[in-house]
Amino acid sequence: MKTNDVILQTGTKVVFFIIFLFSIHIFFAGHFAPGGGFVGGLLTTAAIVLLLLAFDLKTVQKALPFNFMIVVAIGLLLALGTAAGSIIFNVPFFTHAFGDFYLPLFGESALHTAMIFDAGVYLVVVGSTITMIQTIGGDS
Amino acid sequence: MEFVLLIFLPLVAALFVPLLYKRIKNIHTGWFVFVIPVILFIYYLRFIEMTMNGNVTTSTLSWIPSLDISFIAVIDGLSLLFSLLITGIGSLVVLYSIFYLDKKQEKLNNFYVYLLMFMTAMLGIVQSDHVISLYLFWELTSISSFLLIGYWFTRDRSRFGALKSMMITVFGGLMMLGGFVLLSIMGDSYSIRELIGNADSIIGHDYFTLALVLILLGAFTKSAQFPFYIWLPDAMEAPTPVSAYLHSATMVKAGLYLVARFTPLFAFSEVWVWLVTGIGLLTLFWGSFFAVKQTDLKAILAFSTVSQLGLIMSLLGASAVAYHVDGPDAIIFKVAAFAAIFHLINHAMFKGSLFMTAGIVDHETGTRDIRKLGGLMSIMPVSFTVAFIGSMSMAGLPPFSGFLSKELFLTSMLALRDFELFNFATWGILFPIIAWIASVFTFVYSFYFVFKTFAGKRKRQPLPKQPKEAPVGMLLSPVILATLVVGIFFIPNIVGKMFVKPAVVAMQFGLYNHPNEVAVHVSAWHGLTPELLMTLGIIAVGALLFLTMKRWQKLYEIQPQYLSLNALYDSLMIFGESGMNRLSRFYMTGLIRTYLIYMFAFIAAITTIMLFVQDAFVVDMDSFSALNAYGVMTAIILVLAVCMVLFAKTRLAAIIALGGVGYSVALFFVIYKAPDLALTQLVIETVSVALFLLAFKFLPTLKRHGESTAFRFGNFVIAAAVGVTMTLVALSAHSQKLIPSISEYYKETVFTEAAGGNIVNVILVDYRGFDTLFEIAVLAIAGIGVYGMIRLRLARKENSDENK
Amino acid sequence: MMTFIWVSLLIVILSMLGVLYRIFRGPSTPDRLIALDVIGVMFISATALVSILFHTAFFFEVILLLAVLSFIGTVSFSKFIEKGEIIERDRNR
Amino acid sequence: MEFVMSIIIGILFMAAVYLILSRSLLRIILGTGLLSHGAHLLILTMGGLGGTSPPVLAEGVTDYADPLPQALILTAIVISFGVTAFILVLFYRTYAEHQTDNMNLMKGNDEHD
Amino acid sequence: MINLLLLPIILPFFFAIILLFFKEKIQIQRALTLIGLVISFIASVVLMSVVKDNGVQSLTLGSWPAPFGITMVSDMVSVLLVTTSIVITFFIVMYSFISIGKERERFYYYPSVLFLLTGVNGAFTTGDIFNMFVFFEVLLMASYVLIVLGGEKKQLRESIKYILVNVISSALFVATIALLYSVIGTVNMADISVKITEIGQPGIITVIAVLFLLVFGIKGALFPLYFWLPGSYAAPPMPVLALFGALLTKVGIYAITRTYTLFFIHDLSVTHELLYVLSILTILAGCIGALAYFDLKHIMIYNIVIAVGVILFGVALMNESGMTGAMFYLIHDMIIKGALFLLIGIIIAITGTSNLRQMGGLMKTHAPLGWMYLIAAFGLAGIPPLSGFTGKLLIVKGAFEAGHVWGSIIILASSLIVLLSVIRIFIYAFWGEPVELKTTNRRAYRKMIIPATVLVVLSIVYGVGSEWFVPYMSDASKVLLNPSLYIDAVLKE
Amino acid sequence: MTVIANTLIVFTILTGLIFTVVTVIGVLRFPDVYTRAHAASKSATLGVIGILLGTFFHFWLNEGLFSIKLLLGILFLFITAPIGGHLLSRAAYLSGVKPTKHTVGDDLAEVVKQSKRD
Repeated sequence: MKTNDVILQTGTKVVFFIIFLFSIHIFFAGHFAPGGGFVGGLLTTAAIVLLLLAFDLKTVQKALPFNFMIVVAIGLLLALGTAAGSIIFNVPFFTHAFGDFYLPLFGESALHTAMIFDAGVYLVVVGSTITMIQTIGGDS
Repeated sequence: MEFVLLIFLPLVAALFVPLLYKRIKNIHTGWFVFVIPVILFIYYLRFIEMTMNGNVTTSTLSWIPSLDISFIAVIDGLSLLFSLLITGIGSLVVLYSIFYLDKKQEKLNNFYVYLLMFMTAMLGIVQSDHVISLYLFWELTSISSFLLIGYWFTRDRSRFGALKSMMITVFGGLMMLGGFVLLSIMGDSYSIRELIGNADSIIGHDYFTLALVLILLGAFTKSAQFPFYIWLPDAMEAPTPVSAYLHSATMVKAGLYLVARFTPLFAFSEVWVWLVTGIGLLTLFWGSFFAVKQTDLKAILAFSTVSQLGLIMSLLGASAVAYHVDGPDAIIFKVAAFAAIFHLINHAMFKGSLFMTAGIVDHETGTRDIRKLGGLMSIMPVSFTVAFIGSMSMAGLPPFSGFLSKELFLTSMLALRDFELFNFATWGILFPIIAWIASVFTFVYSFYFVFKTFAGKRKRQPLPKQPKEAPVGMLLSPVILATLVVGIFFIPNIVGKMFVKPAVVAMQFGLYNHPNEVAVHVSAWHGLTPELLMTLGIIAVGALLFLTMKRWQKLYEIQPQYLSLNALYDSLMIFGESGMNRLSRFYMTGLIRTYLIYMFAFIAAITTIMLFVQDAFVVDMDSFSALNAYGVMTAIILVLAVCMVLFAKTRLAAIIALGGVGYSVALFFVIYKAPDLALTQLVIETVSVALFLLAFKFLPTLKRHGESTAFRFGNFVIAAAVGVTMTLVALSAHSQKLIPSISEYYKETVFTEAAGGNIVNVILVDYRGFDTLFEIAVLAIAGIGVYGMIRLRLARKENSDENK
Repeated sequence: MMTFIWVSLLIVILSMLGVLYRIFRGPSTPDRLIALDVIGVMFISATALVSILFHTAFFFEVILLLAVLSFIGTVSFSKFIEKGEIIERDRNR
Repeated sequence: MEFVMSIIIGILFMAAVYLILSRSLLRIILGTGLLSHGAHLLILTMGGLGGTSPPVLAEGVTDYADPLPQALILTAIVISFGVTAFILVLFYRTYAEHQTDNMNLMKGNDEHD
Repeated sequence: MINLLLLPIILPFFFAIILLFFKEKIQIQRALTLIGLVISFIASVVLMSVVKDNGVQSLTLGSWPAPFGITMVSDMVSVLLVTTSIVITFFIVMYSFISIGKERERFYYYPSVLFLLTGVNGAFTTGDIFNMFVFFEVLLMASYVLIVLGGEKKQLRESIKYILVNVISSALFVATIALLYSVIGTVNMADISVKITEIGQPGIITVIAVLFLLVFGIKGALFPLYFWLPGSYAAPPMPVLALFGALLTKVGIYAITRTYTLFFIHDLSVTHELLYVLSILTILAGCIGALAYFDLKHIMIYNIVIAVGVILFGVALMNESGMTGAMFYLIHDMIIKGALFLLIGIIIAITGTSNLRQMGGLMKTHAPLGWMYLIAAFGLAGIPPLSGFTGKLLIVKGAFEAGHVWGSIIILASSLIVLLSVIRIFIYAFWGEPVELKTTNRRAYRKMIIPATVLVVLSIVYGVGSEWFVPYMSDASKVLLNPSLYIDAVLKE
Repeated sequence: MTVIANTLIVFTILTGLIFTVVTVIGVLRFPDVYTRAHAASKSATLGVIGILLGTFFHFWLNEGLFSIKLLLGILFLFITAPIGGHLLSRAAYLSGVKPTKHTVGDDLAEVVKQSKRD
């Protein structure tokens, strides 16, 4: 029988953002507290899965119009690029740089290239898991 | 001049053959090829002067100098003799082939390429001083003969014969290589002459006899000795010029060459003398005996070749005895060496001519079946004459060259009887007896060959072709050879001086300083010696047997087919195919479970055995941390969950249970202070469960598929073994923490050097970021894979195509 | 104070074990799922208590995460039971 | 505690092997899942279960758990997740093509023709 | 340029990522793949010359001191293997253009190949045992994708077996690393070697050594862990099979070689004796299989198994001849297997079957193919002066020197079986009465035969020009036999 | 101060514990899915919220850590637990699990039958 999922869908709209924000939080926390790119990415995936559960593939595709394979590629490039940046400075691959910078909006803040790398990880995790779920879900 | 390069001349020329064949259609390609051996022959003639003085010349071409591997060509009496035979008979064979092979019907380019390749190979063998290059050329002869025998590759018999000859000769070659390597280790050199120089250190070595046997295997297979001769008759599928070349003068002589070459090194060994002489005589007898059974002209010749090779081999064995004796006794064994070389030359001549006549008969009548032939004498007089000369020489009758060497052979065999070394005395009498019997049969098959073909009456049923005498060109080569056969009878000592004695000096290295010291004088008449009496006996008994042949030839049928060596080879090959197939079928079941059982059983067994054999099983209770209530409780939950996975009836229950296991593991991570892991494990577990639920749409329900109790018990035993092994190993490894971990460093530097606080995360993105980079790559590839697997379905497409 | 927390933790864990019985017992799948949901929730409680015991705030993420995951798990299981497929391609069709 | 853990690891491996050897595709997947759990716990145990505090810098803490095995496990977990997802899809595709999930009927092409 | 030794890993990786952006543009994918491979090849050749001149190169990533960061090490062994892998991949990719089909190309075939190469090169180069695990996973994952891509019935069925076995071996690998870590507390390979030497390889380390042998033996197809291989390898399309045959088992061999020359060298009488026995058994098992089948693919696949045995036999000897021979043979085997699989692929494409009994007389229509095949076959069997000879000679020599008389005789005899099995293909497919062929596209045939021919020519050059390679090979064996060279390069200071 | 704080903490946690125990009893003793779901979704949620609040107070008052995460968690549970309970019950009903015999009325049955007929 055809059922509506109004309760679920309404709840999801709120919950999705909570989870998403939480995942971003976990991602940024990574360097000093438990968390990081993986968990963050997976949690974002979980949020999107929730969307998929509550709505359907087509709606979610409309809401999040990314080609997730490209997201994977971008993530990989980001991660590789961070690592490979050191080639330019002729220091061993993967040498990270960090330091305190003055940024106009945030004031004094610590920046770490490892963060960019972790962002790459995040993107790859999200991209590939969502690709899998989308393709499986879209299989007939 | 670097004459080592000349070895490669035929090979280089071969490169141009296809070109010439394609471009110049009017002239038979053979004419171009003919030039090569002729040039070489003339070139090598120049060295006769040198070798007659007992001198040696070398020429080196390095190949892999760092490994001390190079082509060292040596020209001494032995190699020169062979080189001349190869190029000389080679020229004649090419000449003969020009008329034998039709330029329109045959792929002449292939044929001559193979032939030239073969020529290079043979020259290489006989001139190589370096064992590795010798081996190289040795295998090259196997390959080129494979190609030559399989020249008419659509015929099944050709394919069979080619494969057989290659298998047997390559086998010998490989064993020989092993022997060579052993020698090179023992004598610390690859050069044969240096090895002979180091003979003292080699002889005492443990591997001496092994090396000897291995090298003899090479020689015996190549020279078609018992029991390896079986490839030779089947090799007769090759075009006749090839047979004439390979099986009279060249390939089969390579083994003899090898034995001759290594005589100075191995002669000290008793085993050598026994093996070489014994196998030689056995082959002589065996070949001659079975030659009479054959009905195919070329098969008769093949068996005769086998027997003649055995004869020469036994002479070579006898000649080795010369190293063991001094004084007057030695002379007879030195004569054996002379006889061996001399007979080798004679055999090349008469067998070459015989093969060519057999080819002519085949070519002109269309058949080689001796039962259909007869009475060709009047139609083909020249061929008959040639065949007659050749056969009589083979039978050892005067005034043909074979007589002389045959006499010398009998002399040597008689000498072995009297000789009391290695307990020959008891068995020694067998040597002359076998030699005599074999000679009788040699006589018989020689007559059989020539008279059944040419004499008697024409058979009633017509031959496939109207017989006529062969064209002059085709007759030219056999006639030249036949002339030589007769000629040598009258000038044996000149031949001896020019060719045989220098070769003997090279062969019995160390016994002579100069060829002239070889005190052998060959004469047709040397008094009424036992040898002569034996010859007379041979003629008498042989003639009798030949006349009564029809009556006793049936005796051969007594031997059942399945007892022959050929049957042995065939069954070996069949074993290699269907036997191995059955064997493989037995354990390659195609079921992954079987394979996994092999693997798990092996892993568990070998690890446990090692653990106890190496005394590595240690359980040090002190190293363990105290029991922890939460830990134990989590452990219980985990075990319960695992049991639920095992006994789940529905797939949903199984997945929940698996999730339960995952969560328990996460709990462990919490308990053991790994928050990052706990987080990751939790999320991953959930996403996995979601994936499972997603995939359940496409998956069947959980079924056991009738796993029997025995099946489950088997699984259980293997599983238990693996589980117990892991526990034992884990306990032992944990009890032996011999060196503290490197991870203190991370704790110290994480803040100061890496500007981070979460050590695990910093390890992941910084210290060991490389791992992470490729770990996400794995995830990305998995994504690609899933995508491709689901979206790309060639199978369905195929099916739908078929349905249309 | 700590003793109280210990005891609480023990009670929570015992409660979990109690609910575990329902998982094994069933009788229907939804029964099990409900029990599972309860266990997830209790798990959160246990983690909270543990973090009090250990004086560490690192498990707060775990708590939130468990809440999220337990919800997602519940949703997907119930959708599975209800429809047999948890992600539809286009529900308006 | 390591003793208990070792036994747990043994049990996990045992159950995994038992399931992998069975005939049903689904049970085989379950087996691979258990196998990776076993391996991860093994790393954890081999790193030592001591350490009173998680490997995250905090004031006044000196006795951290060994972080390296944890990092290794994390890598391994993610990898086995990727593999599990792949296997899952592979298995259901196989089921779709072969119309069976009985390994016995997928005898394979070691045909000895 | 201190990062030079990373380039052969990073460049294929980079290009693989870039290819992900061009899913539908096949021409661009092809071009980029080739460009990437060429650049990687140049990098690896430069690296090789650097290694030749300056000895072992090492780099600890992230500027960390050696045992703490991940170290990458390029010694002659690894750089040789890396270069060869790139070359072979290049030709296989060229071959794929014609034979793999548009469909597969659209579904990330080339990225997968490049990822595979990344994993292979990484596994060859890494100096960290856990990082090796990661690279193994990269190459395995890529190989899973390649083996199943296309989703044909047979592919799916065999993929399951392949993946199952590899999942088990991966789990075992992780477990073994854990055990090793427990005992000596490090994962850096040079450091492991130092520490094992420090404690003098007690029993537990020997047990771990055996476990490593088992783990890598599964990947490298050692007896009795090879059973999964023949079936699985026969399933994917030919270029993939060629890639697997040429590269994948070699990674296992490399790993065994590395661990058994760097770590576990203090109890040779147990570990290496075991390796010795297993490699002999591998040879025998391979010989049985090579004779048992009348299927082109299977015959060649079992020849992989035989080669594995021969190479590891050379390694187990632990003397200079044996090791140099093993290195010689390893490279030879990669080239010749690549060539042979491509050639066989052409035969199958022409005849439309892989069953020998249904073939015949190809010599009349496809003579050049026949000659190429024959040369490659003789090369495989180790007929001088072709490529297999030098290696085999040295291995046999090493075995005699080490006193393993029967082992070396078995090696020699196995050459005969190898020869028989491959010549049987020649005799059945090329000789004999011609059978009717399905009409084939001559142009495709000509395009396919080019990469195969080049590989055959390469193998001839490798054999005839052995002299040029000897310095490299002896460098390689020197590093393997003197772990201190490797250790010093990593733990410098 | 500490005493007040501790009292607060103990009180909230105790409340949570009581609800937790009630949940267990409910889940174990109630006769059918729907009643169990009732116990699970309502009292379990209250139980966990109580304990979380206690934890929150503990960290806030005793350790000086005002944890937004915990509050967020409480909020999250507050939103999701009813949704989950609803979904489970509906799933149970639609998958055909029969309610206990003591059930008085089943209004949904008509609707389901109706839509199945369509």
